[in-house]
Amino acid sequence: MAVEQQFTPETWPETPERATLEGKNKFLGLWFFLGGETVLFASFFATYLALKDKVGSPDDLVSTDIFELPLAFAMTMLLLTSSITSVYAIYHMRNFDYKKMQLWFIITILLGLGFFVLEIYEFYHYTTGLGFGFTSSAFSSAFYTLVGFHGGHVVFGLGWITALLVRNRKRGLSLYNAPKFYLASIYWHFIDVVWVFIFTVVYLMGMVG
Amino acid sequence: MEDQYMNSGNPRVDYEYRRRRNKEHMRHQVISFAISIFLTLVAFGAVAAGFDKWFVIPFILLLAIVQVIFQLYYFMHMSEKGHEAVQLFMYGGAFIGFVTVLAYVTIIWW
Amino acid sequence: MSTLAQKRSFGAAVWDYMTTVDHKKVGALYFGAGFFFFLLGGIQAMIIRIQLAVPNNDFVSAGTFNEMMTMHGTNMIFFAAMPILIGFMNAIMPLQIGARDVAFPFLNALGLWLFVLGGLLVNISWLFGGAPDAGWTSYASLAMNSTSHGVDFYVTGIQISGFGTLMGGINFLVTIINMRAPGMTYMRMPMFTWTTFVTSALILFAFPPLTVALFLLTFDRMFGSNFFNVAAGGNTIIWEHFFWIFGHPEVYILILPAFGIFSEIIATFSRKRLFGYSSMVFATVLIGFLGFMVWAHHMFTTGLGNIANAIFAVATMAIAVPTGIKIFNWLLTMWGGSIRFTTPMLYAAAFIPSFVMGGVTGVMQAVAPADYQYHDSYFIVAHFHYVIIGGVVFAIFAAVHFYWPKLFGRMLNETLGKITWFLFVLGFHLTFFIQHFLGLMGMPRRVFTFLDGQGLTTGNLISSIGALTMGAAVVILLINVVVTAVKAEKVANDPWGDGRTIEWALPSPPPFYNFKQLPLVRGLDAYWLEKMDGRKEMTPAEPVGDIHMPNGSFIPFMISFGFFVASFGAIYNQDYAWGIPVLIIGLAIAFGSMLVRSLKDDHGFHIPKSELMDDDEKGAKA
Amino acid sequence: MKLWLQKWRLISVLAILALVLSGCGEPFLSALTPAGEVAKQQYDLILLSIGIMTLVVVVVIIIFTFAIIKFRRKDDRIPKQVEGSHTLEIVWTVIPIILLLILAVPTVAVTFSQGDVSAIDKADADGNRENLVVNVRAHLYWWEFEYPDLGIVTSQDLVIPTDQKVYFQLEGADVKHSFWVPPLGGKLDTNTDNVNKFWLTVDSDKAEEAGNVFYGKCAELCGPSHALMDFKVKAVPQAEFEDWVANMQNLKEEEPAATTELAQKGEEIFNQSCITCHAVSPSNDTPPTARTAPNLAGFADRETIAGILEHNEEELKNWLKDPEKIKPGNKMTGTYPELSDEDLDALTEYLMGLKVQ
Ligand code: HEA
Ligand code: HEA
Ligand code: HEC
Ligand code: CUA
Ligand SMILES: [Cu+2]
Repeated sequence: MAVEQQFTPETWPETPERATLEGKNKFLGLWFFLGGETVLFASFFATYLALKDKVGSPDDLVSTDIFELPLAFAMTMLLLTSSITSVYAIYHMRNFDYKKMQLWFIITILLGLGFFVLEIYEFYHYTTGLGFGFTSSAFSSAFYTLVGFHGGHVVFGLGWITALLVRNRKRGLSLYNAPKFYLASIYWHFIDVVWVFIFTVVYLMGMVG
Repeated sequence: MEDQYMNSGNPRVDYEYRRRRNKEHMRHQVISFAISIFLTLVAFGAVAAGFDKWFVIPFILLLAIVQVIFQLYYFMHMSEKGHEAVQLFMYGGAFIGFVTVLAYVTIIWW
Repeated sequence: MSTLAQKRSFGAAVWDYMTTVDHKKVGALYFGAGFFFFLLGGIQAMIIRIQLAVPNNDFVSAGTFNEMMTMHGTNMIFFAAMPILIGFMNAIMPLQIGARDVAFPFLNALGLWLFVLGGLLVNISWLFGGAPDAGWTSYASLAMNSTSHGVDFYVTGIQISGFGTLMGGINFLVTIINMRAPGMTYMRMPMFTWTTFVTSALILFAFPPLTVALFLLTFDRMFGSNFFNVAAGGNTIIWEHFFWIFGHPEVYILILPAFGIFSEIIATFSRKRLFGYSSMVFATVLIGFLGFMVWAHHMFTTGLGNIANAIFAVATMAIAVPTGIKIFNWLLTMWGGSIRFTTPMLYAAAFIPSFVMGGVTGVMQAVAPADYQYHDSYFIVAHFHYVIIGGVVFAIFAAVHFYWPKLFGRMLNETLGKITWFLFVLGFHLTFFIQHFLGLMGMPRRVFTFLDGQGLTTGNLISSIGALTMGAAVVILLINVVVTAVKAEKVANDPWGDGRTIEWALPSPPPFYNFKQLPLVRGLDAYWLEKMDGRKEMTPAEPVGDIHMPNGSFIPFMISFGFFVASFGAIYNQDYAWGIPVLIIGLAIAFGSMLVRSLKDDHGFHIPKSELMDDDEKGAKA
Repeated sequence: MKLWLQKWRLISVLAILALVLSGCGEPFLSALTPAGEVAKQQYDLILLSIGIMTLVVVVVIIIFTFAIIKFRRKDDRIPKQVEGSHTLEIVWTVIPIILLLILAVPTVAVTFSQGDVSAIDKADADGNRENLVVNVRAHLYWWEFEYPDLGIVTSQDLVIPTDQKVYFQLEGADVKHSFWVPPLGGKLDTNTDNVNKFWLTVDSDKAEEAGNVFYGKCAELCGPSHALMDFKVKAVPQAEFEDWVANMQNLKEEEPAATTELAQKGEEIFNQSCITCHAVSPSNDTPPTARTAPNLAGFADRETIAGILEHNEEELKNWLKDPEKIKPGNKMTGTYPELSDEDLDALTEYLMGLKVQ
């Protein structure tokens, strides 16, 4: 099945993302990369846990002083929802419904943007509102690094999906771009998975103390 | 090079059947999304309710792990076939990550 | 391919290499750069040994010595040994599994340039006020206390080249899983391919902790965070753990491909199938797995506590078992064989006793209370040079001689090769055997000098003489390479006569598409099987058809260059106002190039069937 | 029979090894001449492991030598392509496991027994600590030793009694260092993050053999002068140690008056330029973080100057003139006004008068 081939919904393969060798390679490559990313984030989590509430002086802020449930909850809901919307996008991709796929990806991007805006607000609030900056203490450095790296992944994911949508806006689905859309969505899910641990370990456990 | 079509997606498989299967999959996805949301609510609820720390922490960690497994297997399609190597390497990463975290909460104690 | 024979201008050749995505050329570039760094590291080793030849020497100053020692370790591990081995993986592994290239040729080139520019970045620090001086381990409290920018170059340079290595690892994994020739099952893969596979998995999981550690140190040194600032709640032990969670697997990243190379060489020159192939595979996987469970044996004296020390001591000892399995399998491969002592085989022969001696001192160090004595003494230096030189460097030298004809179409001179071997092996034992005793006699490592009257004088002199002998050996190797490049006649497919795996069925050097027709693999040592059946070539598994190949690209270089520029911005951001802008410009170049790559379709090109047929007529067999 | 033979061989190999090794190195520096319980146990582990390893290496080399001699290529025959052998594989898996078990058991036992520092806070009925405890603070290129229960501080030269357990609490003041006295025992790091604890003992007879002074080293790279960060351990009999303590405590009460005129001039200079960093009273009243330079109480009795120079007036002047030349990167360089030759004479006279007695 060649990359250049034209398809109809009937001839479109069941797993278009893996229909060509290129696609299969990319598919495995991305997953292995995520295996590495798992270790990467585990390392950030490990650092965070080792430095949680470790500060220089008793006046420095610790986790129970800064986190608030409502904000974390709102961010969580946005990101979780963006995950199911990207599942919808892939569902339509596999059904060779390009328009719907685009639509659901756009919704995904909007939700992701919402998350990102809240995160910026959150950081802004901590730094200027509470005086809890990146350089305040070991704890603050660990917090911003862990959550910030996740935020960086969100930005990269948003950029990636956007670039794909823009680049392919007029081209329709093919075996050349189907794997790309699929991979971007897997990456996006992974960001969501990491967030599940972040809201549990950072925010919820931080509230508990 | 290996342009030959090698995967399960045989074009002759009945189109209607495939659509139905995709739909079925999608239903599972929506269910697992609902479960995700539910687990999240429970976790936030447990913290908001102010239960004892020694109960809440293991509990919400467990919820997180369950949720992540759901997401990996349904949202990220790890339950589909052709994911054997993927599983091997994800488990490998998770295992090494786990060992790392374990070390950092035990032998960096001062 | 006809283009190869065409005379090209020098500029065109450079451009060709700068933009290449061909795994063989990428591999050659890995060697080139790797050997360059090897020579740098070797010269630094010579300076170390000259300084330590006599007590109270002042050949170099204390500060310079620390820079030399740090750069020696860093260059050798990160920019010499590992890249050279990755070069071999690149050049040989796809040929061994019957693939036309790696899975991601573009990423392959990107990995290469990230490594080259990362390595240059670290080494260029000499020109910018001083090289890193906190040891190759760069422990946090000292690294934070270091006043020059050296450590900043270390963290950024290794970070950049680490990304490259990670890409290489993923690339090899996917290649091996998806692109084996028809019939090449996992248990028919040549041993070197297996070790490449396991090594790549180690890279995938070991580099992220290093990445994180480097980020933390970067942030602390350049952006004011407090991970290692004890006064603000920080903890320097975090660095130690991360470094060794990476560092221990790293030493197996070095040794496993070396094991693979020796497996090929010993089987080839013994004319015998590798003894216990399946247990070799099993042992390789087991070493890889155990490699992640033992890192704290580098930290026995850090004060982790008795339980941790005991667990890690016993876990470390366990690695001796799978390694022993391999040693005995090699011995039994030779046993009953018909051994021909070519230069590569001589290295393989020297490897076995040398490596075992290094391995067993490793097990001695695993005895935690005894390690309280060995740790950070010359005993450790002796241990790891025994395993690294006796294992890795011997393997690299062996592979250079072994695969040189395959990659460049000419043999290296055997006489010169044997002289190099003799001097190198002799010098090696002379340099490092005595160091075990120096360590036990109370000589700490990383000392720029030692005082007279402490019983350390004779030993150090002997060691330095040995080091100069090794230097002479390397010079002869260089002469050999130059002489060969000038003359030496061309060789055919299987210049050693005893080739077993399918790369020896290809012409030397292979055409850029490797296989005109993918070969059919009928068992382990596929080419050997064909030869035993009286054939000269592999049986093809497909008819001749168009071959799809990727296009070259300059973007990998640009991406790497962007990071290179960005590093300068980061390093100087606290000294100069231009820091942050330069950082942003660099990142913009890097990510902009990535964007260009993803927006521009690149479908590669096809070599038409007719052209392949033409090649045939010219005598190039595929 | 076979096993017995092997054992016998092992023991004789160990004995020969011990003989050869003890010929190596100087008794005040070498780990191969253990002078205390900790070092002895570690030395025994070293011998045991070298024994096992020698066995392994010898076996490998014998097989190897046979193989390369017997099976070199003589003709063009194609050898039999053997796949492997399960029996052999089991053999060379099980035997190493057994050897490792033999090694692992004492390893774990000694790890726990040497790592046991629970007695450090054991107090007698009066609430006094039963054991001698020394706080070691490692600074960039010098060592400080505080005896918290005796109220005294000293630097560079550690004085301890023989034939009893001495407990150490180690800490790094600036960067990480490592405390190592090879003949007394292995090293332990002085981290900046926490206090590490361990104990050592010195046998009186071995101490005598080594002239009662052992050399200590910094074993963790800490900067340019890491190589020169030596200290000395004076191991003396209990009675002598008690004398020393009493003298030091006396010194705390009344500092020795400078007797000669030159020394008085030296004291003046010292009080102007040096006292901000160097204390001359061995009292531990100043908080640890304020102790930024070696305490010079009892300086005249030091084994060496700055840990490495011979202890005489000339070397002292060399040190005071240009410490940078002697220990690159040290923290004294450039912190005091330039000294004239007269100043040097005066300071030397004064410092060499800082005796304990
Ligand atoms: C290629 C690199 C390489 C390899 C392969 C190894 C292999 C091993 N290493 Fe080594 N090691 C290093 C490179 C390597 N090491 C480096 C660079 C350092 C120092 C880093 C630094 O501080 O700068 C180091 C440091 C180091 C330490 C820390 C010492 C210290 O700083 O205090 C320890 C401690 O346990 C150790 C142990 C081992 C062990 C048990 C093995 C085992 O894998 C060896 C196994 C092999 C054998 C045992 C031989 C063959 C086996 C048989 C013939 C079977 C029978 C054997 C027995 C029953 C014993 N190594
Ligand atoms: C792959 C790894 C590797 C290799 C191959 C080597 C090779 C050598 N190393 Fe080592 N070494 C390390 C890895 C390696 N090393 C590491 C990780 C450290 C620890 C650093 C630290 O503590 O942080 C270390 C530390 C180290 C020390 C201890 C320093 C100290 O603690 O103070 C010493 C001392 O003897 C030493 C010596 C040598 C010697 C003599 C060689 C020789 O084998 C070198 C052989 C090479 C040559 C001889 C090349 C000579 C080149 C020429 C002759 C040039 C010709 C010139 C032109 C054409 C321009 N090395
Ligand atoms: C910054 C404070 C500082 C000042 C001021 C200072 N020193 Fe020092 N001095 C040190 C330090 C730190 C060392 C340890 C150096 C080393 O060994 O690395 C030292 C070491 C010494 C030693 C060797 C100590 C030993 O136990 O062997 C002598 C003697 C000495 N100083 C004398 C002087 C004199 C005399 C002066 C004044 C003229 C002086 N110092 C001023 C910090 C200082
Ligand atoms: Cu202090 Cu080295
Ligand atoms: Cu190790």
